[in-house]
Amino acid sequence: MSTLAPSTNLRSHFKTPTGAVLLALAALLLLGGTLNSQFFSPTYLLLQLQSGAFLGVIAAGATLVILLGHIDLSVPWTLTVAATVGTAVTRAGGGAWAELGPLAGIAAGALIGLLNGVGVAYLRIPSLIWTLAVNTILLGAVAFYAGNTVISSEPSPVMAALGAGRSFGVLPNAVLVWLAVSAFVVWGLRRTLMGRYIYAVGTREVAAHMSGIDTRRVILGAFVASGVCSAIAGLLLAGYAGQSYQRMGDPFLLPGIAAVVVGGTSILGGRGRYGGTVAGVLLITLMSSMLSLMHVPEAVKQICYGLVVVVMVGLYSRRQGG
Amino acid sequence: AETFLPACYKPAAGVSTTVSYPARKGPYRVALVNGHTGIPWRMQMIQQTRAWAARPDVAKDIKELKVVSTGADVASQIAAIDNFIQAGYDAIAFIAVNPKAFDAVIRRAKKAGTVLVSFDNPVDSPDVLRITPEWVEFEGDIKTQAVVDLMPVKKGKLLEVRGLPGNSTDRDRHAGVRKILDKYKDISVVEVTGNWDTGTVQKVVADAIAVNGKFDAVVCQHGCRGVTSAMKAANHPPVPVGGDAENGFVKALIEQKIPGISVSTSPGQGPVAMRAAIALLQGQTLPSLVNLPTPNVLTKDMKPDVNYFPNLPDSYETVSSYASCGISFTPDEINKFNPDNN
Amino acid sequence: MNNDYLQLVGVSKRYGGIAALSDVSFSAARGSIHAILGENGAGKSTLMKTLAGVVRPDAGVVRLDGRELRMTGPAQALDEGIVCIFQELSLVPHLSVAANICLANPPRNRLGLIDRHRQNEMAREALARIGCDRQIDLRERCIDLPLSQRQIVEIAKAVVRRPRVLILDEATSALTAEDVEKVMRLLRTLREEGTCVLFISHRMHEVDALADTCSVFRNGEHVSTFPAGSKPHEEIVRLMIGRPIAQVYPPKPQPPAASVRPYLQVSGLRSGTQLKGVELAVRPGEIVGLGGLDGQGQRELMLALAGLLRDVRGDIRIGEQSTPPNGPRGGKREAYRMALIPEDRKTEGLALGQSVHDNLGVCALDRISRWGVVDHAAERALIADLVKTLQIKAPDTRVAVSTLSGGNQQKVVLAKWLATQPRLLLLMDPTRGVDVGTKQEIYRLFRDLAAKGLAILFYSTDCDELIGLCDRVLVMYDGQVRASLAGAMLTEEQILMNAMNLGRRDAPANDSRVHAAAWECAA
Amino acid sequence: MKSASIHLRHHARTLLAFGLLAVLLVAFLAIHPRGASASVLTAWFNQGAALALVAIGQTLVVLTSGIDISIGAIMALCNCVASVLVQGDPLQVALGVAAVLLVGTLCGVVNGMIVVYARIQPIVATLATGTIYTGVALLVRPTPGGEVDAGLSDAMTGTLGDLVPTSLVALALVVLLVWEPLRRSLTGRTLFALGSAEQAAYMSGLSVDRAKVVAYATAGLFAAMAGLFLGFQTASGDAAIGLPYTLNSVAAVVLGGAALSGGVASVLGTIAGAFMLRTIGSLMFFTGVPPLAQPLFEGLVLICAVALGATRLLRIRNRLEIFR
Ligand SMILES: Nc1ncnc2c1ncn2[C@@H]1O[C@H](COP(=O)(O)OP(=O)(O)OP(=O)(O)O)[C@@H](O)[C@H]1O
Ligand SMILES: Nc1ncnc2c1ncn2[C@@H]1O[C@H](COP(=O)(O)OP(=O)(O)OP(=O)(O)O)[C@@H](O)[C@H]1O
Ligand SMILES: O[C@@H]1[C@@H](O)[C@H](O)OC[C@H]1O
Ligand SMILES: [Mg+2]
Ligand SMILES: [Mg+2]
Repeated sequence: MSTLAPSTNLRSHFKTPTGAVLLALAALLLLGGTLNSQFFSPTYLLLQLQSGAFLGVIAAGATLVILLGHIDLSVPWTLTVAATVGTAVTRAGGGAWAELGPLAGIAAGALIGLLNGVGVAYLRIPSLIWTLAVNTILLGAVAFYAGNTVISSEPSPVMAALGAGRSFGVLPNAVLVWLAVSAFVVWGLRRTLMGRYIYAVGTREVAAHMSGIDTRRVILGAFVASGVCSAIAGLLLAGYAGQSYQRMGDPFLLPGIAAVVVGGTSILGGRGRYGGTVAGVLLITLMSSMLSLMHVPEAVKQICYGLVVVVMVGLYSRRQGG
Repeated sequence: AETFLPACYKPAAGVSTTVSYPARKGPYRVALVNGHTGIPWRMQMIQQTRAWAARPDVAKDIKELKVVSTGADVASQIAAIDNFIQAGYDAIAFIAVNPKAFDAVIRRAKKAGTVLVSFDNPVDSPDVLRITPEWVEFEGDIKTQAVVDLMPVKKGKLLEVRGLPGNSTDRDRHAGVRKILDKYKDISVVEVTGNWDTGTVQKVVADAIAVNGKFDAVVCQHGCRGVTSAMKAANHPPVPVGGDAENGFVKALIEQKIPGISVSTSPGQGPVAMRAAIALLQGQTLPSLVNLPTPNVLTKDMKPDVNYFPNLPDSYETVSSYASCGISFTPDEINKFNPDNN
Repeated sequence: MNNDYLQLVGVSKRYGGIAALSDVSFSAARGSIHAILGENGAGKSTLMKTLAGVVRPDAGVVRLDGRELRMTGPAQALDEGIVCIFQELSLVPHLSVAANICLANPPRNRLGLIDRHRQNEMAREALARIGCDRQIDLRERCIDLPLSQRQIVEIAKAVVRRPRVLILDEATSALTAEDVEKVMRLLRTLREEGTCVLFISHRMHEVDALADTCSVFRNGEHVSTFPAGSKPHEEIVRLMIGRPIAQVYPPKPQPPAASVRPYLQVSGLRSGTQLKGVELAVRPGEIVGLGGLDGQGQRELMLALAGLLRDVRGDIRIGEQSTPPNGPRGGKREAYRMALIPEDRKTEGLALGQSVHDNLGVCALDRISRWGVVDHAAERALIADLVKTLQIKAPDTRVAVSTLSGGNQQKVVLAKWLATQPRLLLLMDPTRGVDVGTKQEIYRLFRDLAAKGLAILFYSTDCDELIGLCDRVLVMYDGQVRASLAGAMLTEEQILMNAMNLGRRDAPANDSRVHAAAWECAA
Repeated sequence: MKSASIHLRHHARTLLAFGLLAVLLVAFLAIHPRGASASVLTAWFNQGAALALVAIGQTLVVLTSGIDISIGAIMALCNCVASVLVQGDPLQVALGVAAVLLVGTLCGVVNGMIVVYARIQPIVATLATGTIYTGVALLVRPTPGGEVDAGLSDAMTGTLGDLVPTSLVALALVVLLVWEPLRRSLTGRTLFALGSAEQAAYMSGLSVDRAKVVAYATAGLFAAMAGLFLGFQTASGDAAIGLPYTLNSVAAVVLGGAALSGGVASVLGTIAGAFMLRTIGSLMFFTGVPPLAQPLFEGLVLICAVALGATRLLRIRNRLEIFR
């Protein structure tokens, strides 16, 4: 009996979404590794963590918003705006004041989050449509601004160090930032009022309101957090790429959402764990990298991608449905 | 027949057909219909077209210049062109979001007597003037060949960074690369897809380096600043790199001492196309398919404030002129509409 | 008469560790009204859902008229003529009344498309059978109807299917007194026509007035079946909860002195067309009832006090504050310390998808937090304490609150607010759907709270509990408090007279209305 | 009197959508140098027709409180299939059209099955199938091209009797022949019912699962028609056109007055919404908005149109109603 216990324990562990994603991740690595042993190389895996970090920070914000049953489609251009503002202010500040750049970038992200939150929480416009409209405005604003002004796209030293640098010569700093954001989110969801309220509001907003929760502020807060996360990702990305550029956020929108739902968070809100999101980010990053390195045609890549999401999420929902 | 400014508007290889319209009296009402928005190249193209149209010697022929960006939706672009036809504009220059989609609207323009000029990403129709780089030559004979020439020995691994899948330009450019490399049996090719996006390019190049080790050369379509950044991050030795003409990439070639080549499509295509439109309205004849000269420069020939601009943003397109077309700009002129130009 | 018209044999259903039904055998006759009794969580709804094809039993068979039924969903049950009016309303909010009544089997034309005209006729006929065709507009959307009218539509929707077996699972709980009377008449007619009616209610007086036969369930088991009226109430209650209940209502202590400053004082309160100058006061230690016919402004009054209505004029003083709080959150503040227990526990009272633990903690979480960080140890202690004091029956506080029985869900709603240690409780029909045993516990609780100095305003649709529990009852009519009854004046008759705004000596204007309301109070 | 007011109340959102559209269209025609003419209106109509069709499909799904993120991809796939099959002799063309419609419907059926039987949330399920359909579209047509029968194309994008845009007539016919019967059938009622209260619809004996599959399938059919129409307009196929259509279809549905929470939607409102979106874009053709400010202007108009939805809050008396 006692010898059985660990294995059943293990099995039950893999029944959680996080466990299932980790399992899929391991399978993917094994498969890739047998095809090309370089996929096991620490250099390669660290690189995956590095590029996973950008997606990871975005998905952290997306998790909060999705836990509320909302969605943030303004991620791509929030990210771009933050990076653009960050690099522009870096130049304007110059020298010792260069680091005002990233601060301004984060402030821009928070402000956009505020705009999103006001529309969704206070004007009660469905988030899907409001954040989409905000995204369009941001695109227009950046295009207008960048097309009319000669601005620097150079990251500040801190942005460059965090986005592209490595600690102890190996660990990408972006991963450290991702870790810090993750720790903050986990702690926030578990230990703070805000985190607990997010689950309550995501489950049923009226009930939360009737329990004396200022649900609008909770929603606002989550969108601001999401805006800040997008901004951090944008600043890191600008640091990594050595420049800010338009459309830099476009590749992150759908993978960001996919990572969260593949990680087991319900798109309806109220249910999900941050650990799943992290696993989802790793899975999606690794998968798309391997597929493109194996030179699978884009068409097949897309099909694989879709199938993985259907299969993973299908697995959880069948289990929940009983 | 005698064609207009043949030094600039050279017929594409094997093209002998021409386009001309009955001359009409100026000044003209002309329109520029752009597709994608949110891309610096396109922004700069619009700015340059407007700057050029504002020059006194040009402005006398232009009564009105309207510019519209329709985004990625082909139906909107067709409607925009239809609207300008309806409104009686004399000529419309446009960058097609899709080369195959405009047959019907071209017929309607013909019926209405509107002059259409298709440029940069041209349509596949012989009925309108098309002005475009020759992509096979551009990516192959010029870029890839230069990269191969820069390789000390013509063997090893070459990384090809491709563009947006499903795009016909990507297909043509890839064909150009193949055309050259098929001649070098000792060079093996690793392909990755960078979507013409700097961040994506950097990511896939970094991954490719991690998995394949060292490359002996790189050919990149667009977003090539990502190549140099990835090489720097991986401490990759400076091997020949062929890429675009964005300021950031060119600067990186210099800074990282990478032997390479910058090959450009130049947003100057906007004024070049507009100039052709006006020539057609004035009754001039042009070859039906024009291949523009392809500006390019090797790292060893690059000069500050000519080929790269230390004080301009990375996204600035370093090549804005077509000297043989009589179209040249300084950065200041392009941005002269702007109050807060620094 | 066929006594085994509807027959269940050996039906069992488990939910995880809980046996909602264990080996239940049970039968009911044609042309009879059969009451199903039992405390919360006894398995009544599960049984009915099994009959309706919504729940698939783990074991056992259902027979109708001797034939075994195989049901894979509600559609089959409906085809067999088994029609159920569920505890949770099953109307479609955004469809018209007519469309709702003929929802799944509308009349159709030759092309197979819905025939609007005939549908309207059918719907009108069905409402006419209940006697409500004139008060409900067929084209109105159900979402725009008041709760009581929605319940009528629900009943019409069942009638239109000409049921062989009609099940009402607490379907009368939200009806106005006069409509209850109409529904009872309808049920009697259906009985005459041979329908087998199964009827679940926690109101004994309804059972007394209607049922031919009673069956009692306890802990998922069928305990006993007997002819209605053959056993005294005390005996039935003992069967239901397994112990005798000596006294449902706790004794009333001396009311607080008139000199005690009221914690809640309202004067000249107006809002929209529903409140037309309300005057009232509630002192610490006092339980004040709020009664009257349905829809006289009681709900609006409660919402206005909680700050949930927008255009409120008049004076509201709570504690030292001269304005109402800004919604439930404001009400939690030290200056108010008030709690509103909402009427609809499934949507407003609870986050059904969350655990018992999370629901219990949600209101008081800010009290056990510092700088926005929750003290987990304090939270666990608080919740353990709440579960113990209110005797909430849950296998574990980590289970979803949706799996608790109705009564226990109601306790969770109460508990989560009591955790905020309020000084004023606004209760909106807190015992609806709660069984006698639990009711008794809850009444005790209210009394104890009052003894500790809470001011309680208690809105109820149940006249009986107003009289039994409250120190004083305010009767509302047309947006005003028309009477404050206490002591010897607190009788059914007085409540009724005032509820209908009849002077004490005036002859009743409308006999049937008095009759209907009188019946509601006759427990 | 009362009946009229009930009708007005029930159709208020649709009427509002048409009101807004009228304002935008009048503004557009007013600044258009040619003013209102058959050919200006035809161009205007053709520009919006494909989006209107996709958005009608989206409406059906939104009605069930779902959403179809794959709808643009289905449209792109069908567009690509059309560029391969809709050519040749009349019979081949007819068969090609049928095949395109079938492909779209099948994609929709797959979506419906996944939503119903795998019980995956619609937004997630269709996000995934959307990438799959895009992949298939890329296999069918790796780069834009192909051809679509020219005669049919010209007929469908032209004018009937120099007066009415053919696309207007076609759109009207499609709505009349597909949507109206569906709406008045029991399945149609089930769509409304399940979007409004799924549990109640199920308990009342309606075939909820079947209706859902029908909704997604019909959405696929409409997406196919949109892809086909785009084929008529462009005489070619392109695998990359999907995403903007998906997002705009949702915007059109919302501008048309539907609730994303389901149960309330109007196909006519959606059509108004789709043309509104297109007209917002067109408004800039002849205005003085500087070219680089155009996307910003477009975004601002869109966000204002969307924010109009907030006026509902002003009428609310009971604060709890804001959560509805
Ligand atoms: N979906 C479910 N999941 C888990 N447990 C359930 C579920 N539905 C009912 N139960 C459990 O089954 C038991 C019987 O519940 P049921 O709803 O039949 O009681 P009831 O007699 O109708 O009570 P009430 O008078 O409160 O309506 C309860 O213990 C309840 O907690
Ligand atoms: N005469 C009616 N009787 C009952 N319900 C109606 C009636 N007319 C409309 N409804 C309901 O009102 C809602 C809106 O219907 P709507 O007016 O869109 O239908 P319609 O087909 O446009 O009506 P009409 O035939 O009057 O044009 C639906 O729920 C429908 O069931
Ligand atoms: O020609 C291309 C242009 O169309 C695109 O917008 O930017 C890069 C150029 O190579
Ligand atoms: Mg029950
Ligand atoms: Mg109508």
